[in-house]
Amino acid sequence: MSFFLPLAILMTSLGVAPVILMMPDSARRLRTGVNLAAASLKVALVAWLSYEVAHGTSFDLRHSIAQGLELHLQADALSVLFLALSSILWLLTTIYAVGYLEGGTDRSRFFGFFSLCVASTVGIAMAGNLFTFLVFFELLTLATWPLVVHRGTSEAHRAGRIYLAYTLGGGLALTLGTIWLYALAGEVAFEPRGVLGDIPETSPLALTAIFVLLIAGVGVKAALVPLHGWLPLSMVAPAPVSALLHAVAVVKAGAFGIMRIVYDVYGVETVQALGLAAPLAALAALTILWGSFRALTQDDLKKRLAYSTVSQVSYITLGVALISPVAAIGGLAHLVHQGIMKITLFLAAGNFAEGEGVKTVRAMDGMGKRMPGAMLAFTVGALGMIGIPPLAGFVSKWYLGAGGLDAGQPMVIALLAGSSLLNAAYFLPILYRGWFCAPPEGVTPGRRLGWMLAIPPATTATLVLAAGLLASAPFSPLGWTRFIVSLEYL
Amino acid sequence: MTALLHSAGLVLMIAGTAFLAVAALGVWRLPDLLSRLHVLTKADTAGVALIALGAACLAQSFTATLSLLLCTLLVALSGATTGHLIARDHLDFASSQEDSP
Amino acid sequence: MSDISLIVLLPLLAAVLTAALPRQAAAIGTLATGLNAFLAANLGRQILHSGTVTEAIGDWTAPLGITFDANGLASVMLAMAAIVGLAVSLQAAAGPARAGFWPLWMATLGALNGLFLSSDLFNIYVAFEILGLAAVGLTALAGTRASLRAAFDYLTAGLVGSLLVLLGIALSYSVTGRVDMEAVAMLTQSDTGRIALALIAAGLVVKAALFPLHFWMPGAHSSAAPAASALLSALVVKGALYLVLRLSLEGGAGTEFLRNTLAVLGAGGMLWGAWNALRAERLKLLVAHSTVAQIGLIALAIGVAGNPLETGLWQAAALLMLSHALAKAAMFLAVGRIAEALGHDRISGLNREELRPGPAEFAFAIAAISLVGLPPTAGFIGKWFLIEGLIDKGGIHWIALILLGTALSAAYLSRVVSRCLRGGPHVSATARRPPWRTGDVAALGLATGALLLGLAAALPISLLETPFA
Amino acid sequence: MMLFDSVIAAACLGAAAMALFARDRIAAVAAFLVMGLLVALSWLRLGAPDVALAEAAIGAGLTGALLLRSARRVPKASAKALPPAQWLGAALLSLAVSGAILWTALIVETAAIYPALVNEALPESGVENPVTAVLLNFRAWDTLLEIAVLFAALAVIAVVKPVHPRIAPLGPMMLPFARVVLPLTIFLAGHLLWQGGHAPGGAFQAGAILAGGAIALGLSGMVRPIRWGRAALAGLAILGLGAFVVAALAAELLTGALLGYPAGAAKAWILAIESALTLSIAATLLLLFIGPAERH
Amino acid sequence: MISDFAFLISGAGLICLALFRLATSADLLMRVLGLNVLAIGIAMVLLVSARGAEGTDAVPQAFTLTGIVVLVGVTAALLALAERVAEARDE
Repeated sequence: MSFFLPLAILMTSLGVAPVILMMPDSARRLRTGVNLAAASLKVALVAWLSYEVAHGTSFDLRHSIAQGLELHLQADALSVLFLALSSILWLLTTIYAVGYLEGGTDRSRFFGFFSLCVASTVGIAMAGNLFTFLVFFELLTLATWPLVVHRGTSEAHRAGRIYLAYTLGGGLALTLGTIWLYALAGEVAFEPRGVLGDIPETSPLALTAIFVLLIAGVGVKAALVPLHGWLPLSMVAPAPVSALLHAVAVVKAGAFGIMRIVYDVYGVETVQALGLAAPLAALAALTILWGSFRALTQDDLKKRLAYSTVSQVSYITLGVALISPVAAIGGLAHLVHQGIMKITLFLAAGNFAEGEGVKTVRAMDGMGKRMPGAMLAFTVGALGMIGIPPLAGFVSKWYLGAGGLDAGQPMVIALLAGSSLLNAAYFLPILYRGWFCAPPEGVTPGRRLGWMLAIPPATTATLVLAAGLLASAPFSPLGWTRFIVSLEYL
Repeated sequence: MTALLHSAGLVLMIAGTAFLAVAALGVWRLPDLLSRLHVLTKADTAGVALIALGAACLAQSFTATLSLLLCTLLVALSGATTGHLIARDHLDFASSQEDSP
Repeated sequence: MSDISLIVLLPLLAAVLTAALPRQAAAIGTLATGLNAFLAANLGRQILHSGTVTEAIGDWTAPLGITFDANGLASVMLAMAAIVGLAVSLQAAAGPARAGFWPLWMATLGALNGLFLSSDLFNIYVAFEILGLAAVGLTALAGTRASLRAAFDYLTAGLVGSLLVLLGIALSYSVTGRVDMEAVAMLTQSDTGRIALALIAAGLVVKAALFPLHFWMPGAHSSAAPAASALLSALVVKGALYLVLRLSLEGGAGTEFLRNTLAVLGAGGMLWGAWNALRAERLKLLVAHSTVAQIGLIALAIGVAGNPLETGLWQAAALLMLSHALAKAAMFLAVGRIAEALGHDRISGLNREELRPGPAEFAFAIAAISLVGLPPTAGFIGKWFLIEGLIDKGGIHWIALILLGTALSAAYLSRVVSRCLRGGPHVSATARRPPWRTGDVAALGLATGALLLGLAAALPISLLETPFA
Repeated sequence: MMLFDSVIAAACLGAAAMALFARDRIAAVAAFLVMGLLVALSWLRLGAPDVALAEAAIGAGLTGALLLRSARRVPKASAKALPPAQWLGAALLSLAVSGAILWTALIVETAAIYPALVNEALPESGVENPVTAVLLNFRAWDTLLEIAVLFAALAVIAVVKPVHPRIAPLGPMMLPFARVVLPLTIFLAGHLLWQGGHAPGGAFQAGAILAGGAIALGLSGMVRPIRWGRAALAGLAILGLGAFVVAALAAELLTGALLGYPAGAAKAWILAIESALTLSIAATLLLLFIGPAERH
Repeated sequence: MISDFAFLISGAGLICLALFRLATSADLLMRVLGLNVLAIGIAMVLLVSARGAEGTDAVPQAFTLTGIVVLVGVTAALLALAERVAEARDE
């Protein structure tokens, strides 16, 4: 039993991908049916898995490649958190994508690679050792690239090339780091307290170099400052891609990677002993500020959201880098909260573009009257991002601040306050234009959006509200992160 | 008896070699193809025959003599035919040169 | 009837039959390739079970007679030849019947099987000659002027390579008085022996198209028919590389100089091949130059592997050879199909209006993944062991070169794969997708095989680890 | 005898130099033929009569015929002057390699292990001539692959399909010459094949002589141009490899070892294989000259 | 044994001439000739080192014989290719 569930969860998207890829474009009904069935089956299986993990049953699936090298999938508390996030949001985004791509071309190819992406995020979540993590991490690169260039325009190909350059470069760094670590420490499995604590003889210099390589490799996808160039450019992809991938799957995989490396490979004490926690925190802080500043000046709606993602993801890295349980809770919770908030914003932005053809902030006047539903979802997401209570954003920022104090870093409070102000600075104008400005005369009302495009943003908006209000409930993201951190620290 | 055969063999071999030397000199000195061909076919056949005869005397075994005889026959036959063919080809080539320019 | 003798004789018998009965050639050829694959699998299982199998031909023992020793490495190579052969035979059987392909292909397979198994230098030389001739026949099969000229250069270079090997064998005879594989170990002791080894190695370098003696290869591999160039790039070149590895294995510590030169030449080949591939205009030329680069990588792997008696690092080179063979054959088959569908193989002209990317482009993309060496391919596992071994040995500059090579290969392959993902404005609404053909099935089968070989890498690795007799 | 050997050796070198550096191509081929015969003589002086026979029949005879046939049809390449650096480099390289070879072959004198092994194994090999024993018993696998090389060469030429003009008869005189030579070659080939067992000779030399006779036959135009014969000849040529492989498998069936002839009957097996090989080599060599596929 | 020395020199000389010619000539026929001369040179070196006390060792003789037969096969293929290349150039 213990190997069946992880395999089933993986196969619901990995097995489905080739089937969909082989389907002819015209088989629309069959493809949508298969897709939605697989997505909902995955959500059910993940729910069952989280119920089992909460009750302490352990799962693992091993496949040995060679002596000292094996693919290992396991389901621990941390992996279930990321699994839940990606599976739920995949279901919603699939519904949205089916509506969004109505009449588009190459849809089989799109949905095939779409489920391949989710398969790799599932693999990343459930990876039991650094090698498996690396395999699925590179698979994620390969699966996302065709989606970035899906539109086929030369601009899309240019963005694709840059995206590939960044991610493959990062992949090479991660590969080198992993192999180096395997050469030094043998099999590097993910254990709650970290593996490297008990390897005395390896020189700190080598460990630091490996740490830098690993973080650089994962940092590309986590969009840390010097390595974030690809994210704004890949906004040229269709809305569901930028929604699920560049707000949830890819960026979170990066953040999740940083978590695994700090918590489960090096262990919190070793990272602190090597003095790597402070620079990581500083880099995260720099990214937060840099992302917010750049977002201010962006007129294109999706680019502004992209830069806000760059800064928001670094909250998670900040939470991880501040070596304190409370900050860890904040960071982990933000992993989920930021995901649901950012996907709401992107789906809403997608609706604006599809419905009214509005792509820039200037053209947002009177959107409240033209598309009230989408605008309401956008507002909820935006307010959540700024950190207005009782929404999800506020909860994670609260814990991050408390963690900062606990870790003796009062500066964090100032940073959080400053960045919240910046968030407000680039989100509020949009809300103001949407609700308080009259729509420009002579604008023809856009086409009515089907239910497939309206329901997903509404659902995620309600999730944002629920995560905020019911934060204390055990099954809520916050409750689950407390359960994880208790394993990690105590 | 063997001494006599031995010396006769030597004499024949030397004569044969002399013929071949003349043939070589002829090829080197004579100006055009046909005269060279003339010298070659004549001297070669005679030279090789003499050497073969001398070797037969020296060898004193029947099978050796038989195979040497076969060699002489073949060399004579092929020498004559090849000489004739080259001469024919040369004449055809020469005549075609005359009437063409 | 032992497996070894059947593996070696079956292709030759099939060659005779396919030459005698041209109309049934495709059927006989595919049947023979299938049988050969079964025999190779059977031999592999036998070796896994009971270790290396040796067989003296005609019961005459080693120095006088010739012995076949089917060790782990040989059986992996046989399996490689069998798998690639099966896929290529499928495509050739279904594709346009080219007279003369089958006898040549069967002769190549027979020569390869004989080469992998034999442990006598002169016997290897004769097997090389058959390989060279049959490969030239395959190159000239295309019949175009370029392929004939390339075939002539290929045969001349091949013959010079073989004669250098023969010269090395002659000197090895005069130095050690024997020509079987044990002689290699004795050769490393004396200076004159090292000259003989150097000559043999030089001949092998020419035959393996390793940089800088690779000039004849890109022309030949790019002008040949697709099935033929798949065989040339994936298998024929491997014969010489396999032998270089055998020399390094037999010579042990003594062949250190050979390994160092190999590493340097390999590194040069990797960069030179990648640079040319980046500049290539035609698809087949790009793939041929990528072969030069990949051979460079394999030679580098053999070179830096160090003394095989101590480290198992040479197994990484064998794994790289296996994964390159599968991926390169899949890529050439896919290129053949793409050129057939588009009518040309210019890279710039890949995004044609009325043609949507078909299964062949998909196979090309998958093959590209394993050529670049991304997980979960066997290429990745090979590079993983190689870099891990290098970290233990402290060869930082080699690691940097390997990573640079990987990045370059990603660069020049993404040139083509990005065009395979064309869509949107580049494709008109009425564009149709090229229909499925067995050529695509063969290419896709091989490509996915290469991709998933990484997961199943435990099998070849355990084969490679069986101790030598 | 030392003088005789050094004269022959020098003559070989001289002929080779003429062949490689002659201006006119026919002169080059002629010099190559002379060199072939001189090399056959030097094999004789080096105590290798079997090889001398083969060299004369195949090396000088057949290769010469092939070269003459192609000499006129392959035009002189544009002699673009190579940069002096390349001439110098080539000279240095070739001198270095040959110097190394000379040095290696000269200073090293280790006794070869093969003579003892051959003498010890000769009685069981079923033949007295050690070369035939090695070729067809101890290392029969080499010979099988060698026949496969001929097969591959034939397959390549079948694919490349060069256009060979029908062999135009050389002239009336050729007919009587062929009438005398042909029976002689058949007789000689049979003799050599039989003699291979205990004295220099064997399948290769016999096959080459037969091929030579057939070419003389063709050149004399006695037989209508050999068109119907090609398919039969091709069949015969392929048969050699087929027969050898079948014999190898049959031997393994009987004795459990590939190419392991049954104890008493080694001589019979070898003779059977050799006769099949003679016919097949003769057919193959002839087809190499006249081209297996008819292409107008 | 002195007489073998002469053949060794000649063998090495043949190899040297052949390699030089191969490296410098672009003419197809000359290349074929060069390859043949190279092969003969190698055979000569091999047979000289095969000269033992009680006559020439049989195994290298077998090698040389095989080498000659292989050489004629490859030469025939080379010449066929050369002719087709020349013929294709005229078209």
